[in-house]
Amino acid sequence: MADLVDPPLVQLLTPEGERVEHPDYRFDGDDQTIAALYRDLVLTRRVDTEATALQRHGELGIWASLLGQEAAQIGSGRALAPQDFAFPTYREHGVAWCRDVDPMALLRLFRGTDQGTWDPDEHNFGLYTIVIGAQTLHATGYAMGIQRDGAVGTGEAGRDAAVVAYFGDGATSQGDVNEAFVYAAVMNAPVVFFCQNNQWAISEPTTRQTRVPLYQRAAGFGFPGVRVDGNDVLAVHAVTTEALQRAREGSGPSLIEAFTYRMGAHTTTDDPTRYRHSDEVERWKLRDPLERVRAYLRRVNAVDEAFFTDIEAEAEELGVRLRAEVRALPDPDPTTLFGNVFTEQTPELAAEQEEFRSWSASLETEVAR
Amino acid sequence: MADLVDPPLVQLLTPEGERVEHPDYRFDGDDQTIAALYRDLVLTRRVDTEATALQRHGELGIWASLLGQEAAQIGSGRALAPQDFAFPTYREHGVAWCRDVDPMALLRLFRGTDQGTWDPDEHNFGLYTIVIGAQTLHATGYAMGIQRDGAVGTGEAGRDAAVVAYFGDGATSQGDVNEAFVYAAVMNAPVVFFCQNNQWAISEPTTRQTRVPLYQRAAGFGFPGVRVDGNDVLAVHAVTTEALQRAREGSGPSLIEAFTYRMGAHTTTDDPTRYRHSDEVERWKLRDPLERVRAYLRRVNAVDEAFFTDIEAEAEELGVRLRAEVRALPDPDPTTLFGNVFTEQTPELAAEQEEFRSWSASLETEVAR
Amino acid sequence: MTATTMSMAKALNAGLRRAMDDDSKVVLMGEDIGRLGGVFRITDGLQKDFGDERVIDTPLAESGILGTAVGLALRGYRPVVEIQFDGFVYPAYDQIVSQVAKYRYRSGGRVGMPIVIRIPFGGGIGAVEHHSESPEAQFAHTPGLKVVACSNPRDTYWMIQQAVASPDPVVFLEPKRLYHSTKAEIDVEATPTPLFSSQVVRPGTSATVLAYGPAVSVAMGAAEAGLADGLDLEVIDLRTLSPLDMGPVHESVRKTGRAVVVHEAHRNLGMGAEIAARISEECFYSLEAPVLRVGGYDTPYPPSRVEEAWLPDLDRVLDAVDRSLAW
Amino acid sequence: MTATTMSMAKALNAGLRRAMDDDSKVVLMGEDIGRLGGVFRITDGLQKDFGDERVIDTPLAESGILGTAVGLALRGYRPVVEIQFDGFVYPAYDQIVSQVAKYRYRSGGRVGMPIVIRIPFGGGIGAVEHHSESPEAQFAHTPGLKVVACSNPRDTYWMIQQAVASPDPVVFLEPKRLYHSTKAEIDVEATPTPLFSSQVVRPGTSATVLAYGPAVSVAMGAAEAGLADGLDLEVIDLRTLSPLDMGPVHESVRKTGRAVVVHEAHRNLGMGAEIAARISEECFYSLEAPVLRVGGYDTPYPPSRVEEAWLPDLDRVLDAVDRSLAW
Ligand SMILES: Cc1ncc(C[n+]2csc(CCOP(=O)(O)OP(=O)(O)O)c2C)c(N)n1
Ligand SMILES: Cc1ncc(C[n+]2csc(CCOP(=O)(O)OP(=O)(O)O)c2C)c(N)n1
Ligand SMILES: [Mg+2]
Ligand SMILES: [Mg+2]
Repeated sequence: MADLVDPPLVQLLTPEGERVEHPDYRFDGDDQTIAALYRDLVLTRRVDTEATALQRHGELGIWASLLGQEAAQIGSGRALAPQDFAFPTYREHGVAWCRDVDPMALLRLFRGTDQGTWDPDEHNFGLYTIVIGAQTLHATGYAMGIQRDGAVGTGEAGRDAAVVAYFGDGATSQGDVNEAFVYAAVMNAPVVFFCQNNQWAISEPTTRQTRVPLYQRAAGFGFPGVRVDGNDVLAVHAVTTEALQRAREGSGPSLIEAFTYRMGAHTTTDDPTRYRHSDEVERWKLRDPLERVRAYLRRVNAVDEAFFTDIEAEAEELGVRLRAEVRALPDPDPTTLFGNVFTEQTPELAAEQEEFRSWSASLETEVAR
Repeated sequence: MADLVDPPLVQLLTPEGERVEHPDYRFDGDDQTIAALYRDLVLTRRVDTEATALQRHGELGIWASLLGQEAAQIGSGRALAPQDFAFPTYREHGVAWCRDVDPMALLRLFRGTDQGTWDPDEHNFGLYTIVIGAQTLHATGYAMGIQRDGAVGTGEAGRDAAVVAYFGDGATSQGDVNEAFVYAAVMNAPVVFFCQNNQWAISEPTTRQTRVPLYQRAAGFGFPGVRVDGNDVLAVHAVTTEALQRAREGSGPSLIEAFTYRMGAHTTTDDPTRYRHSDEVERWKLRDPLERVRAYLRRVNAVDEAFFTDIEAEAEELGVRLRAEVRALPDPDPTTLFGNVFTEQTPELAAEQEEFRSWSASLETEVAR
Repeated sequence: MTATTMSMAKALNAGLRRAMDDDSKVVLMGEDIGRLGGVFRITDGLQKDFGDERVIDTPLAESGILGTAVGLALRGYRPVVEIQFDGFVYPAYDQIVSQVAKYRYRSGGRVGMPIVIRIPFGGGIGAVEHHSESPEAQFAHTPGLKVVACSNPRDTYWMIQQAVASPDPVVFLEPKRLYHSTKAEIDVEATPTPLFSSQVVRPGTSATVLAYGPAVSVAMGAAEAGLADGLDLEVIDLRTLSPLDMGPVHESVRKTGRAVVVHEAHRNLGMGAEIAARISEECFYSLEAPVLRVGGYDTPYPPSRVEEAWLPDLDRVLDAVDRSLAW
Repeated sequence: MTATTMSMAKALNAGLRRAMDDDSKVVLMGEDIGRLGGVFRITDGLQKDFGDERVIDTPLAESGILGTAVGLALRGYRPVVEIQFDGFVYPAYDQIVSQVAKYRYRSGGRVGMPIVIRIPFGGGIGAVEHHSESPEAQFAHTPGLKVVACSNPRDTYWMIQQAVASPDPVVFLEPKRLYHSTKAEIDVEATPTPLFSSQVVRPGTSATVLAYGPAVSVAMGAAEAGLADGLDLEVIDLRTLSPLDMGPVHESVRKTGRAVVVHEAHRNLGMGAEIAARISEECFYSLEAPVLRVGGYDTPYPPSRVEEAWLPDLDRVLDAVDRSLAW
């Protein structure tokens, strides 16, 4: 299966932190932008490690770690214009970060106090979606809405918009994802399909989903596909920027395969030692998405040492805040169970709520006795 | 959308009835084989026109005509070895013919007396499938069964088997069809995906399903795709023979796009004048799948005139038989409604059947009174 | 009064047209609904008048239709989706029950799904497999979906507009065999009955017959025929299946003491089960007989040449009424 | 007697192993069931012992799993399919209800579908969305499918083998929260109870409590707790949901005069509706009170930090029993 690994991969920053040229793509920011991306990477990783720790302490029900995928998420997330819209899976904590969603919103969801309560319209960031692939169709439909709003190909700055749909390597097998490709192609919808190929779908390696590289799927549906080093935040940023621009201009969909690696378990309930070798993980550690940016910033003296210690302090502070806030989260009031099923509560639900309320009250009386 | 029509198309017999060479494919039969194919084409068309007429006379509930697609179906159907298995849609009357399914079995289904009662195992021909695309997964699973039976790549004559899955251009948009591509590729299953692109999915032209030629879809899943002149029975036969052989040998799936045309309405309930121009139909008439074979047989003097008149007589006889047998078909006995839901009737169903029986009896008594 | 005579198909067409005129965010989506006007011609002429951005011939993929409808709704549109036939809603089932139905709840009420899912349902048209299903119970069992069924042109004209105006997702069931069968005068300036309400369509005293969709005409036919036997049946058109509007039902059963529910869906776990359970609970002491159910049998939908034996008809309804009266 | 002590998870594993030993045509299919042994480890070690041709890690596509299972069945195999969590069965819904369920009927009995669809179902494990659904009513409403639910390790060991041996498709519901909670001694040489039968698991006289799957322990807990209030509840484990085995149920209700049905699925159109309707019809004159239903509320499954309030518990069961007794 050499060709699953071997085809050329867009890279602009080597694992050693050296910048390299690519004929088609270039990163359009300066060193300060790179420093800002570095901060995003570090803080996102901190959210993640903090969440994993909180889960171990029983404060979260479960957590899906993005460890190793920070560059894929920050690189693409920071390529989004404010008017663009992103549809995540359940692992896009880095993209949520770029869309200014408070990490507490994610932690509440994984703690089990709610099912996602940020306002998608406020952040242009959809709700987390657990049913694999479903959100790729939502993204395509949203992009069709953008077309109907006349917000494609006008050339007016800040008006033309695009959508990015995140999904994993495993998701590419789902009917929904392929239907999204069909719809997007036929409608010429302004949507970027962003596949994080982290090599695993729980315990199944990518070879259980495809026998050719995933980016090649796009051509058969009639739009371009590209494979990018998903651990290279500059390359991901460059490739995503280009694809979004294409979409906003009215040139239609495209597929990005961000070749990356899930460094941790699938979720905190998973035990990857059952199905993969630790040397694979060790090999990927050498391609850590944060290390290479740090190495670059140091090498070119873009920042001083205080920059790094400041970020560490900021991360520490963030960790402390999240820990404290998560621990303080109250469980939801059970009577809220009966709201929000419909815009207005139906008489049936009102009756169930009343039944629940009077029954709970009777229990309390009984206990009090 | 020039590229939907223009890419090279495997052709071995021109609409004028001249044989042409192709670098990759050749028809491996002699003129007697071609004459036999001609007979299939004529008789299949006769089944079809007879059925359309029967529907007009109220003898069938509905009929899905294959008019114009005879070469695609006979060419592929005759490429099947006895041990191969075919999974049809609702329009593969020509393939049914090749698998020795009595046309009466099809007519009973479209009359509404049953839902398909040939024995799939006896004919190696699955039941008609109306839910678009569903059968492509059945075909892939069946091919996985062939693999597990060790009937792939042994080289033993008559042992290695393959499956062909029929579907239309519209079906390519369904999740199921794309999932079948995924499974077949990953499993390297011995299945040939045979898409009859008849240019229309009811009223929607192929451009509503794709913006690139359909045969190209295959490459993105990791297997070969080819577009063949679907109105050229020799080319279809050659291309299908090759794909089946590939599959039997263990080289995995492939996709054939038979570029053809639905000359008639989608079904007898459809009115194509609402959505397509008659000049399109006229243009395709020039590429009639039967005419070119007749022209060839005449040109090379492969057969005498009696050959043609004999076939006409045979067709006439077939028509007469079908007409008579359809008209004589009794409606099913309503009590059979309650059988075959499970292997053994459940007490619940037995009770429903009894309820039905006694109630019907009471009605009759009442009427008799 | 501005009255027009319309079939149910025409009423749907006119209702959709009016909804599209009223709100530019309303878009129609489905297979063959544009140029062809749908296989039942419900959307006839709408693409011509509103353009193909608002009347979308979709690719042949139902999960895609519903999934993109969710996205359009998130962008502020109000998609009205046509499923070509009942049996083809299942590829979209996941998007309907896991996405459309749950979005408002999971988003803490922030995000609504004003989507209408139109499904021509039921049998009796002599079709092949998968064209005669009655999937309503499955949707009614799913919290977050509203489910309604129309039974006559006048109701239909209003119900479709009310469904499109609803901020919640509505599964809108259309009895396909009645599309072109009867016409009614419709006053397009009238004040319609609320969408989520049941209605007594024939008052009576002997027993209560509950029906919806295509079964309403069967029930009415039974009531007519019953007159000869001295029966005076009360018929209720349920109209809304989720939420159920049990007020008029309980009132009627308290009066008649007997109830028969009629629908084409399989009896086992059909709407009749829920209705029987609720009536038994609410009217326990009023019932002179158990609630009886007349439904499609618990077999797959049969071949069309025998479907009339499978489908509930007026004789089976009257038989159930007789059994109830003899209890 | 050759007894072994097993959890429900282990009983499933052992039962599947025995079924695979008995019949080389049995193949297992699903996501992560091979190398990993499934996310619940039900198939632990089976790929190692039977090879990856018989224990297939499928691509991540449920319609694909069921659709290829249909094809394997047509080729003479007996696929046992694992759906990773209840909420992920819906992408396969079309293949299940339109293909698996109908094949025998439409083929005039010629072609069977000996497929088992294993679904870990129900809540109470602190999971995120889509991991705690109870979809049984939708399958039970579909003719052509058999539906069973196990509730304890001993039954489970036999039921899974009986399901695999069944010539008809079986939706096999496993209460995931009980997988590892209790152990039982299993005599692997015993003669098992027939698959499609209900069983009185606790005889009593005050009222009949009907349950299946995870609700059986809730019902048993209620019966224990009820003793203190002088209640002697009869508990029936339904085991089979389609077909229903109403014989023992009717017998019990004729004796007690009262029935309460308990399940996690939404109450509206849940199994309780059908059971209530049937009991009311068959035991009309024996009932001292209407059949009452304790179910999941008619909202989407809630966030896990509040799920215990949503799920039926012994207090809600006893409350329903009290209401029944006070009727
Ligand atoms: C429809 C559906 N089937 C199964 C699952 C269970 N499941 C959750 S994550 C996952 C693997 C996803 O793999 P991939 O798409 O590669 O994303 P990753 O988790 O690696 O980010 C599976 C099978 C699900 N959530 N939805
Ligand atoms: C899942 C599903 N959706 C919709 C339909 C209704 N329908 C029947 S045939 C058809 C068009 C099929 O087009 P294509 O696949 O090109 O095959 P053709 O009829 O042209 O042979 C449609 C939409 C169906 N049978 N199944
Ligand atoms: Mg992955
Ligand atoms: Mg076609």
